Amino acid sequence: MNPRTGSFPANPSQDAVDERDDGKERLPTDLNQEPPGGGRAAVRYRRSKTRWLVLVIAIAAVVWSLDGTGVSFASLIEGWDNAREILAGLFPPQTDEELLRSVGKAVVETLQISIAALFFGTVMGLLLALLMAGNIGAPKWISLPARWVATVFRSVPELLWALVFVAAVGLGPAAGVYAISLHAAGLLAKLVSEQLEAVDVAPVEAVRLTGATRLATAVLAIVPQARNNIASLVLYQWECNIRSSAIIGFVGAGGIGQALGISMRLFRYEELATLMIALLLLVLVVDQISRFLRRRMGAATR
Amino acid sequence: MNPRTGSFPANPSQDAVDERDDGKERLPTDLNQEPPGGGRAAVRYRRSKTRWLVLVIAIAAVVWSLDGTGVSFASLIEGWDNAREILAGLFPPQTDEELLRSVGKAVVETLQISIAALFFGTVMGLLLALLMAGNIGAPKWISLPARWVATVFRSVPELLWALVFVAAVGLGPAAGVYAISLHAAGLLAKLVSEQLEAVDVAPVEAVRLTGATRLATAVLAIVPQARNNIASLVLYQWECNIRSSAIIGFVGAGGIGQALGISMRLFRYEELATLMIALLLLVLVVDQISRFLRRRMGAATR
Amino acid sequence: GTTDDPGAVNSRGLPETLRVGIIPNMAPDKQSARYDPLREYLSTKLDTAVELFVATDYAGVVAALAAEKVDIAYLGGLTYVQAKAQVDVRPLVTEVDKETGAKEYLSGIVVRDDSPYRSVADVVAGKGTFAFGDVSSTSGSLYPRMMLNAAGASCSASAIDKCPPLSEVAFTGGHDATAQAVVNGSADAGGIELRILHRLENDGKLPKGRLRVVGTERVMGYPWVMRSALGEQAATAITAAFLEMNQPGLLDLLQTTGYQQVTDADYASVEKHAVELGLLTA
Amino acid sequence: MEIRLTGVSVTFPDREHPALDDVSLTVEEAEHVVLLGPSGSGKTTLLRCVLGAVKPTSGTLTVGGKNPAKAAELRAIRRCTGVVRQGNDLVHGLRAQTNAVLGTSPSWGLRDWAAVLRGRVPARYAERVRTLAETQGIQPFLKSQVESLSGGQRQRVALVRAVLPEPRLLLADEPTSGLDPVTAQAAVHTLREASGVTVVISTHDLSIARQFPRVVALRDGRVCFDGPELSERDARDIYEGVEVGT
Amino acid sequence: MEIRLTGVSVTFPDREHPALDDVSLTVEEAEHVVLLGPSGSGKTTLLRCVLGAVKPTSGTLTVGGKNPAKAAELRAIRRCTGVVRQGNDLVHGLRAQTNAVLGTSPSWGLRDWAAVLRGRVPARYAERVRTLAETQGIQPFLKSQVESLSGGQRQRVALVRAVLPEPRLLLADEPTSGLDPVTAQAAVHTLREASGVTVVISTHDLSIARQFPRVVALRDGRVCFDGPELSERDARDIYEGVEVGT
Ligand SMILES: Nc1ncnc2c1ncn2[C@@H]1O[C@H](COP(=O)(O)OP(=O)(O)OP(=O)(O)O)[C@@H](O)[C@H]1O
Ligand SMILES: Nc1ncnc2c1ncn2[C@@H]1O[C@H](COP(=O)(O)OP(=O)(O)OP(=O)(O)O)[C@@H](O)[C@H]1O
Ligand SMILES: [Mg+2]
Ligand SMILES: [Mg+2]
Repeated sequence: MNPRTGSFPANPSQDAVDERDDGKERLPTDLNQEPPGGGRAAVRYRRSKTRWLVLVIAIAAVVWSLDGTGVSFASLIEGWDNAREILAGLFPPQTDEELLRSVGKAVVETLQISIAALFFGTVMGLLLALLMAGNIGAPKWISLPARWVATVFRSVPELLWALVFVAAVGLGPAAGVYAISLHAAGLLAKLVSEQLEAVDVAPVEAVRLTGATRLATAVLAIVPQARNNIASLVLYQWECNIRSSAIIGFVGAGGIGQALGISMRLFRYEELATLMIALLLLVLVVDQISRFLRRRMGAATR
Repeated sequence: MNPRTGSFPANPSQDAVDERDDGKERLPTDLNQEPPGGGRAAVRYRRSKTRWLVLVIAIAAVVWSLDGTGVSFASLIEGWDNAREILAGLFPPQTDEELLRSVGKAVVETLQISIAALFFGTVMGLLLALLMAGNIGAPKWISLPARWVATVFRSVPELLWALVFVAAVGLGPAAGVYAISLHAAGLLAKLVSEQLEAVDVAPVEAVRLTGATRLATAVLAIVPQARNNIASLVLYQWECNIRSSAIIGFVGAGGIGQALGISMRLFRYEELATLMIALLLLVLVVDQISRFLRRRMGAATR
Repeated sequence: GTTDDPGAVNSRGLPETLRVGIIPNMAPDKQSARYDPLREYLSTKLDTAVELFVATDYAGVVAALAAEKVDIAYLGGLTYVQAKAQVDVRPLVTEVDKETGAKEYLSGIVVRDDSPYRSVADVVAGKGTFAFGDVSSTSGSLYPRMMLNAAGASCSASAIDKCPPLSEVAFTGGHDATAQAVVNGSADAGGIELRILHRLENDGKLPKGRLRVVGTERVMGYPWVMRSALGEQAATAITAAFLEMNQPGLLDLLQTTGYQQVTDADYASVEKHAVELGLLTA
Repeated sequence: MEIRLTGVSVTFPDREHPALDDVSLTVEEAEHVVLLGPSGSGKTTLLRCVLGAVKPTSGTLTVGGKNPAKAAELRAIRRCTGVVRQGNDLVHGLRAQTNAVLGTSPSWGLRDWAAVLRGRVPARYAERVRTLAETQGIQPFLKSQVESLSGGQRQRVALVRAVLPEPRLLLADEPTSGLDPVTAQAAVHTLREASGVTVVISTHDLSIARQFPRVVALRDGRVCFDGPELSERDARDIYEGVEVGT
Repeated sequence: MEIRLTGVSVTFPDREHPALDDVSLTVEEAEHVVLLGPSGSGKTTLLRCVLGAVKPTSGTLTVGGKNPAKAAELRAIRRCTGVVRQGNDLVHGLRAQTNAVLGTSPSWGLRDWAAVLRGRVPARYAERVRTLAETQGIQPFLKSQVESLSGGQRQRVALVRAVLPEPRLLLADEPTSGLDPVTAQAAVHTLREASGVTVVISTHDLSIARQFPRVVALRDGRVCFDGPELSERDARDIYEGVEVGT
């Protein structure tokens, strides 16, 4: 009665090399097989040794970093008064009508930038994710470059992308949209590909055993299982885009970001507070929409 | 023989209100029950209506945004020359020894900042995630504030957090660590709580039916299933921290961020290129470590 | 760490550790921006430990000054008056500009060489788009704004991003971005620090003569400021340290030929304009 | 603990026919009952109702005098119940032995928790886990990850998990499915042995049903047979949809 | 398609005993074989080997003359094989009918894809899906999400999925587990009916095993019985670990 019997390798990417079209002969590498002669004791030992090694390295790294950056709670407590002063400077947030009107305009602009960037970012990001995910099994000469492209997209800071696009299309929201799109594509590609890799392996094996092609397996067995999680990541990326646009605004892309940058540089803390509240509300609303859709999808998957 | 029989509500948070300690009587709300008298046709109709509505709203939003931000491929192609000029300015990346040495130092500093921030961010973020996740079922008066705190942490831009901490502890890497920690905690809380909510519901129901408390169910049934995904999110956050530290370099936090900022201010594009390559390599290495650990964990969960 | 007791002073009235904040606006070209020679110089000269923080944004340094986490800092004229509004600071010295040979340097309004505009008045009359640099830049924001107003525009004090009759104003975040914006036509004119413009041209980042200067204004140089709380003794010592600086290598690093003393009065006009134009909420 | 259902109905949304249709049924304290019925007749739904995992659309239900619709009482019911769910409900990522002791969590102390989190069996259960595992024949696999067990091996881990806390009510949904006849017999023996405990199991295996003193059969969500003994004839009627006993 | 195993062994890491131990076995084209054996004896592992989901540690294996260790040949083998895996292998998030047609994907055209992605059944399979679903009694649930089906209903969807593409080799791992006797009989009938097709199923149900012309029994990964008929006595020996036939 119990299911998932023939346990599949826990890391699906291990099995993805299973069937290839590229002509070369490859053995289906099932993780189960890996140390073909390896006895029980040897494997145990190797595993627990690695686990300890990782742990020791991790602890050493944390200690080294805490020491190197001079982090200390004493200084934090000591400096609390100064921080409180800054935070107190935020109150009361400014609420005159003119400001509110311009904040409203900035919010609309930010929304537009974030949605447009979400559109492009999602299209590119999902494509990259499909190419990258190990269990979908695109050939290595496609999946590796896709991985690189995604890494470049997300590791170049949005600010620098913005600079490039300002040069290309001039100042204004469009430059921001392109910059955030690339960044978003890189981020989504990474997270979505990991979601794809985390689906239950039994149905994937079942579909693959019917002789389905790699693409068919992806569309029929992997994507339907990951669908809800992907949707929620896309909505999360929307939130990230809103925050990115706040950073990019500093270089003249408009929206709340630009207003925030101006207020910050002119030390108008009360205005800053109003803008931050606007940003917070925006993120909260997106978060709520995301929760609402998650709940709906939970009930209404096809 | 087939499993997962009594299908559980697809959105686990629906079931989490199942058992509460707060004294009030609540009915176990199983999604199955929801429209208690609702016939088949009614439900179908409502579902597909909502789906269409969401689709129409989404398309309208995208069109409105593309229009509002003035995005156009024509301008992108037209501006290609300008962009190429900027990109060409990046080549050849500067490689004199002195620079490389100082880049090396910056890389080390960035690593320290990102690891220290990861440490604090993970501790806070995982705690918030446990309180927030619907299927873990912390009482509403805890989970709601936790959700708010996480939203504030992540929606205030790192730059502003940095400003607050500069006031508290002065310029230097420590301020950067605190700022990134808060931001990281907010991001991790959101992503990890969603991973917790996405685990297979059958084992969770099984453990809950043994009369286990909510905390016990979380520790015994939810966390073990999500463990690998959580670990990979933490490693992803490490990558994000490295990128964040590039943004808040302005607080004089040192590291690649500061060097990037200086190069940008002084228009040294070739130097900028070297730094960006260093950043890229750093992210690539973290990505590889993450993939390595994911694979290991796949094989060696307890 | 930065946690040393700020109250502790040595025999010469200087803190045990002097914390110095720098925003790089100028640095020699061949060498990456490391100000270690400056730190060493100040340390020997003042006989105290010196901690150096290089930040790339004014906001952080001003916040640190205000929170008494930094003792002396190198700021722009406008940032100085902004800082003054939050914490008691005083200017000590400014560098001699290589171009003007004086304490002042030049801020200018530029257009593309093929533009019909010949003067700032033309720019205003043209009602086009205008690019400022960083909002809190003296030469990239405050003075260009002043020049525009002098030529008949009415840059508003309340809404920073409105300058009628100009149709649109943008903040590019930096001088090079302003130059870029004007060159690639996304702005019809822009305000920029001229010595930076010239350096861009010398470095080949911009074709020489591609931008035409249609108006200039002299701006009081970037001051080194000190928290007044450190006391007269410290001010004297630090001022002397800068005035006595004569090592060619170090002066080269700081892109100057020497330093001259300044007082708060030198920045009175900056402050006045800043208040008028809404860049300083007094 | 006795179970009392009065006119319980469950209708799932999107479904035309109710999964349970006006079911009234009493199982007395310490009684052993087997549920029969064709696939889809509502056996699983009935068992899940008893533990509050499905809420009746109408009708009332008490377990040991307590009402599973009330949160506090539901907790109490679950505490003294052992359950084998139909399907894959072991926690992946943990060892078989950890899964086996999961049901005892309400009575763990700090030391027990520490042991479990390190993948060990708390000392006070060690002996009993060993004995139960030996009767079920899964002793050699206790330290393995559950993902690597065969279907029947997992089923037996789930059975051990249900029985280990010595519950006063045992609900087992097809506990012998996937087990070979000998192993299945051992499982049934473990269940039947629990004297003084109320036991309700569902099964499709008539030879197992015959070992229980009371048989309740469902068909289309209604009780269509309730008696001490099941003749060949009755069995055929149950599955073939003929009015039983005609 | 005939299956030939020669000295096939499979040892999983972390396990002392091999799951398959030097198994040599030939199943001829169009032969119908049932696999018996106690839980954990290697039935599932054997079936997974045939389709290349587990690689033998040693020994050789061909299916229809092709070697599943070679990627291209493995694809060819899988194309003409229908399989019922043990356990939960339906794709959640899709309807029962979509799951039922998944096995035919290698021969879909654009229109078929479009239909499937909208949750429909491609026209050319509609008739056959309807007939098969009716024989298995799951016709009313075809449009439901698989998550909402009962255990036995899912099992039957998996069976329909395996049979629908009219494969030349049918492998079914405990296809009747979770099914009541009548439904199980319908499932067996569907499998036995496939004349000209090589059929290998595993089961724990002796009454089903007796309907097959050849019985192969495994014990501890070794073949311990291979013959046309299974006596009461042999069956007991298989499960009780006595040398069969003594
Ligand atoms: N979550 C659900 N949503 C909708 N329908 C459901 C759900 N769970 C069960 N059903 C339906 O209710 C009916 C009874 O299901 P149940 O699981 O109780 O049957 P069962 O007697 O246990 O069958 P089996 O012997 O196959 O396990 C079935 O028709 C099933 O499809
Ligand atoms: N992925 C795996 N890793 C380690 N051991 C495994 C794995 N899969 C199966 N085994 C072990 O191999 C042996 C044979 O398993 P298999 O699933 O083939 O048994 P089975 O005959 O199908 O049993 P059942 O009737 O219970 O389904 C068992 O002892 C099992 O624990
Ligand atoms: Mg059932
Ligand atoms: Mg099996």
